Amino acid sequence: METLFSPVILFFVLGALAAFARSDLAFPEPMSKALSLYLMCAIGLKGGILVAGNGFTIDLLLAATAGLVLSCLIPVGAFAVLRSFGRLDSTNAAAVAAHYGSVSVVTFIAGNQILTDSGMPPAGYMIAVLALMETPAIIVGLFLARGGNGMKMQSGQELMRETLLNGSVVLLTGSFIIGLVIGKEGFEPIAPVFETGFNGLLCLFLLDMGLIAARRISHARSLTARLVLLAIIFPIVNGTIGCIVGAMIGLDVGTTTALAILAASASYIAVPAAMRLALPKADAGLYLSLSLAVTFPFNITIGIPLYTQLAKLMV
Amino acid sequence: METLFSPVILFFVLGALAAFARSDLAFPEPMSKALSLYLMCAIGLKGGILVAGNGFTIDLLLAATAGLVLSCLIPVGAFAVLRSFGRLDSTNAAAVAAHYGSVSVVTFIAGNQILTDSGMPPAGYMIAVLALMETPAIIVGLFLARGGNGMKMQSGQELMRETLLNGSVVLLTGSFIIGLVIGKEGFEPIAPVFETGFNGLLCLFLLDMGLIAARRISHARSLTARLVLLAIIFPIVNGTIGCIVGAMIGLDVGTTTALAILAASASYIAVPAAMRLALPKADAGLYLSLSLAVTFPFNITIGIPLYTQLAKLMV
Amino acid sequence: METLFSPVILFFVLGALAAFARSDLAFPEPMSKALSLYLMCAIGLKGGILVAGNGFTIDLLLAATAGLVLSCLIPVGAFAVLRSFGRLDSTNAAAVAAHYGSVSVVTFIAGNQILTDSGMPPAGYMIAVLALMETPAIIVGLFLARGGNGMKMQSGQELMRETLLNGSVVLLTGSFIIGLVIGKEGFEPIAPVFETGFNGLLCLFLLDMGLIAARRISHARSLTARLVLLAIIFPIVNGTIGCIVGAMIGLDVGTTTALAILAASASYIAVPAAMRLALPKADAGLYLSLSLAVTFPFNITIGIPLYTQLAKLMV
Amino acid sequence: MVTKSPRKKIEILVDTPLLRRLREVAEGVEADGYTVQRTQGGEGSRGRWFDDQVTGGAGSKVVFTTILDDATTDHLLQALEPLIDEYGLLVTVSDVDLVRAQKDQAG
Amino acid sequence: MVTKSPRKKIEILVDTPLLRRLREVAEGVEADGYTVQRTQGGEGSRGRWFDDQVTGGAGSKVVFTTILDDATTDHLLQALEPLIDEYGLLVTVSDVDLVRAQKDQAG
Amino acid sequence: MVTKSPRKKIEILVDTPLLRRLREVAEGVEADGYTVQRTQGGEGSRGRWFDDQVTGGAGSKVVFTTILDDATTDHLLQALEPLIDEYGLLVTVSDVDLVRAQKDQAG
Ligand SMILES: Nc1ncnc2c1ncn2[C@@H]1O[C@H](COP(=O)(O)O)[C@@H](O)[C@H]1O
Ligand SMILES: Nc1ncnc2c1ncn2[C@@H]1O[C@H](COP(=O)(O)O)[C@@H](O)[C@H]1O
Ligand SMILES: Nc1ncnc2c1ncn2[C@@H]1O[C@H](COP(=O)(O)O)[C@@H](O)[C@H]1O
Ligand code: NA
Ligand code: NA
Ligand code: NA
Repeated sequence: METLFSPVILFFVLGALAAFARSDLAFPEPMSKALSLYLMCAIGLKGGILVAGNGFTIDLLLAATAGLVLSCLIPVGAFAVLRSFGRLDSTNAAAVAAHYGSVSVVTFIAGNQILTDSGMPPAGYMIAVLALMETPAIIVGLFLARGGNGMKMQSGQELMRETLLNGSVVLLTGSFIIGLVIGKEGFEPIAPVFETGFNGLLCLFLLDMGLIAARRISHARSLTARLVLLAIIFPIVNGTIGCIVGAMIGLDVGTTTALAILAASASYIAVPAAMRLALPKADAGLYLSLSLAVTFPFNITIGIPLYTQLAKLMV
Repeated sequence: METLFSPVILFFVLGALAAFARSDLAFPEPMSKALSLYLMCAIGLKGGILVAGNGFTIDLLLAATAGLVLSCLIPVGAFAVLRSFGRLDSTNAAAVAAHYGSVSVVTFIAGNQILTDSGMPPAGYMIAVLALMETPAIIVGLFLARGGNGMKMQSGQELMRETLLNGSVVLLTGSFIIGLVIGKEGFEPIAPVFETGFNGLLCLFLLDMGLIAARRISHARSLTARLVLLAIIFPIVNGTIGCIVGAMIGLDVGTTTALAILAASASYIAVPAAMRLALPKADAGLYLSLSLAVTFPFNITIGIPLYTQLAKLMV
Repeated sequence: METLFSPVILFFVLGALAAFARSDLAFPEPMSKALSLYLMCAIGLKGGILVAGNGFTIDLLLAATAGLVLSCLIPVGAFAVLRSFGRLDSTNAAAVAAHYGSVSVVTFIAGNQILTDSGMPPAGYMIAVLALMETPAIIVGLFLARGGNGMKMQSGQELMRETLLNGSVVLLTGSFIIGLVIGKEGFEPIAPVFETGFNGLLCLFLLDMGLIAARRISHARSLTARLVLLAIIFPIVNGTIGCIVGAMIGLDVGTTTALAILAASASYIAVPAAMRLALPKADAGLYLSLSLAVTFPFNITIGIPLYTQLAKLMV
Repeated sequence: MVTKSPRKKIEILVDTPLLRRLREVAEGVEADGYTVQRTQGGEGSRGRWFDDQVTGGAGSKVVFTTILDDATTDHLLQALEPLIDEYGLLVTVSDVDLVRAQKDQAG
Repeated sequence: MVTKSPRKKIEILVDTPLLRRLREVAEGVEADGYTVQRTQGGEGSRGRWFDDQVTGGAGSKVVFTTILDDATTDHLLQALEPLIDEYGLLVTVSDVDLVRAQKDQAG
Repeated sequence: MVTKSPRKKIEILVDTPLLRRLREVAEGVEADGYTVQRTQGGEGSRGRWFDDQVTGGAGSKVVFTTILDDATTDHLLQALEPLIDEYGLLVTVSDVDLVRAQKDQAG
């Protein structure tokens, strides 16, 4: 409960309230982009440094495998529900499903911060798991869109290339590797920017995300009550599955919660860009609204504390 | 005198000189906006935390009342002088008057910094007073523009809403409340960004404001010598009134100076936006030039030290 | 060798790799600009403060003279080689030559950082030398372009004015003077932004420069193998000359290396803007590609360690 | 093959704080859509300006573009009339062809 | 004196992630050049949007402008046809005069 | 009702460092005003560019738009002639209607 009063969450709520009240408060877009690049850099570095310190462990391998499997299976389940209960056509159902198989970097970062502040820091390798889980769901989503038929080899490869080279994937992975190379000592001179400043800049970014998310839901057209419901049920179910899996493979409470957050969160950076390219006929307003304007705020405010409680019960 | 050599002032002067010399030095506009959002957030948080620490005191109440009364009366006096000596029509006189009744957040921040560096930190609640003084003058200005006749109820309400929801008002008030909620302890993890970095980022912002202010005065059309004179007399008179009132209600030197700065300063963020909406026929070039390009530099370089001396004499 | 694994260099390489792989990773342009303004401010302040501490010394005078002479002579040599071996017409040869006579602020900053990290900090006055070396080569370049005939007095003066008022020159010089005025003590409150944050923000900026440089070389049209070769030979030769001169006038290893870096580096901020104005017929794609996309990466990765070794041998 | 339909392109330079009002006018005449672009600066009878993004938007203008058929164009201009002078709008109209895919035409 | 040559100006509003594809189409018909400008937001049949630059470019559009002679215009529009609906492009064509310096003409 | 007056719209793509010169030319022919917009990038005979805002503006272009009557248009183009090739300007002219409020007409 008290995590709801962490500055990060309060700034998010301030942004959302401002947008709902139709305030003209707005961040310059380049600042939003700059903050999101900074956060990915910082979290990538942090992960790399932690893994450099602890080495590649069995836990890492187990968590990575769990993450990969989840990100491939979640879209399949989501697709079925979106088609039947959600009443979407197969293109839109596949596009939305891919978002839920992938992950939200910002949700992970916020959760990571909150867990660390509560004395349950997730293992550093979860940042590698985060990076691994960003893209596979995109491929699964495309298979679903094509009714199980593969794509033409060539355009498949091109899409694969563009997805793996998505700015956020490259930045996260690249910073992770730099973190691995420089280690704790090499990190020291740049720590004031990438570590000391992290929390405060995260507040500013979440203020902005509150504005963006609330503004998006105010102008969403194609949302139905059923779809909004699904955008809340999906994270609960996937988060619970994440908890169960984390507990089963023997992760600690913080790390289990982190896995749950990854499973529960939906991408709104890498996957929308990929879907706009690969399934241009799918409704971008729809998948962005669901992942960014419903699931993201839900996870930030209710989901993260919920998965933490669940993880405490299970581990 | 020595405050003139504080980095904050020197950077402002550098910006102004560069613009007067027609250098092509320019900050990207999103950076200016980002810095101004950051400063409002930081000052709001700071105020909230200080008030959270000291509670709501009688002093706070007195200062708030004084600020509110000043911000309602200043426009009335300014309006009369602008009409007669300044030779403005009633729309323009009212628009300009509203600016002088409201406050300049940046002037306040610079003054606050300089006072703190000189060992006379103003009370934290002055940030609440700052927030309170931002909007009432707008309403007074509109009444003046309409020759004392009220506005149509509906458009009055709409304007009220838009004014209270102006981005800067929302951000300042919102951060103040967040500061109240999180208190000193909750502030710690975000202090490196919002406190440690404050002074340096303020320098960059004032460099930019020097550029913007000087560029504006270089291209101002409708300024007359009489108006420029008024834009220097207003802050002196209002600042003196602020000192007297502050001394009367028993504030300390730093806090009295802060009240004087609020009285003396003229808005160039919230009020121009409101006037553009409410009195679109008023000359935006005129009110922005007076408040931003004359009064603001005057206050930053001469006004703040002057009010400090006055406050020392009176308190 | 180990400097290659400094975070600054690794981020540069990450940016370059991302651009070569045609990732869509891109920094918002206002962020690039903001970072470059910040770096110039910070380095200027630092220089001023160091000189304020040590006073104007003979060493400073010698280094300044050496720098000025080098920046006037280098373009003459470069011009001759670009005409003959490089097969450029005289306008383009002069424009390119001016870039090599001037200096790259970012290369200097990166070198300065690396030298400081290796325990060989260059003298603070080298920042004044940097500022002095920015513009003279522009004038020399214009004389060369006009076949030794002077320009018409009037347009010459105007160009001089615009060059000396170039944003980067003004900012660097202005911050240097502010640093001189405020000294070490006055710097303290703003040090968290301009000193503590420097290294980390430099990483972000070099990530961006890696992207910009690699993208530019991917789309360069007019580059020939001969010109690319020259863009690598110039820094080696000029860097070596810089080392010899530095050793001759009795500078220490770090300072000698810094002089070599200044001699070896080519401008891509102040000079391109001046050339676009003064020699609009010269090919901007050509001079920017050579200085930014060939010489800059060469210096960052190979040049700086090379000149360091040379300086160690000679001093 | 593509088909082309003649349309009017209305471009309006407006102060950022007044954009909301303009949008309401466009919605009032049921315009199909609009697109907004930033500007960097300019000069006119009321002096020179730069989009500084600090001074409350009062020093910032955007270009509002909407592509309409002739009837809606007339409605929009009529609805705009009282605002043109009050808000200091710069309004231009020009001819464009809107391009559609053939199948779309059939659909 | 300057000379003027009649040209077509083709303006295309396109989602940022699809810009690369559009560029390839333009290169395919050997367009002389193009210029890209950002937008801030807009509204259409698929709702309102703001260029937030965060959501992977899926919430961001740019204007792609190319000035072509009549023949190349036809080639470009033909090549664009399958993309117009698929990508939700807004495409307009208008008449402009391209201005050249006289000496250039002679050269 | 509104009134429409035929005007020329001159659009000039110019390198940022040369904008000041262009402004002087426009002032020289007493143009009523102009508006400047940023660009993001483009491609032409001299290669592809992105507005990086770092490389001294040499890698950055803006669009300078001015709406003029026929006579001033001719003066402007004549004054521009020597710059078109030297500065590598892209200049186009098109027809627009400038919209005014009726009362303004009367005033
Ligand atoms: N003839 C024109 N061509 C292009 N833009 C103009 C023109 N006249 C005015 N503007 C723009 O409209 C703004 C307001 O014009 P004004 O009301 O005349 O000051 C100017 O600052 C310019 O940005
Ligand atoms: N009539 C129009 N005029 C100007 N822009 C439009 C128009 N219709 C659509 N747009 C732009 O194209 C985008 C996509 O349109 P739509 O596919 O109708 O949602 C909109 O969000 C607007 O930015
Ligand atoms: N046909 C065209 N249509 C639109 N923009 C163009 C065209 N040709 C050139 N440009 C723009 O003008 C710039 C300079 O052109 P160029 O001198 O041909 O390299 C290009 O980079 C484009 O941004
Ligand atoms: Na997920
Ligand atoms: Na005031
Ligand atoms: Na050099």
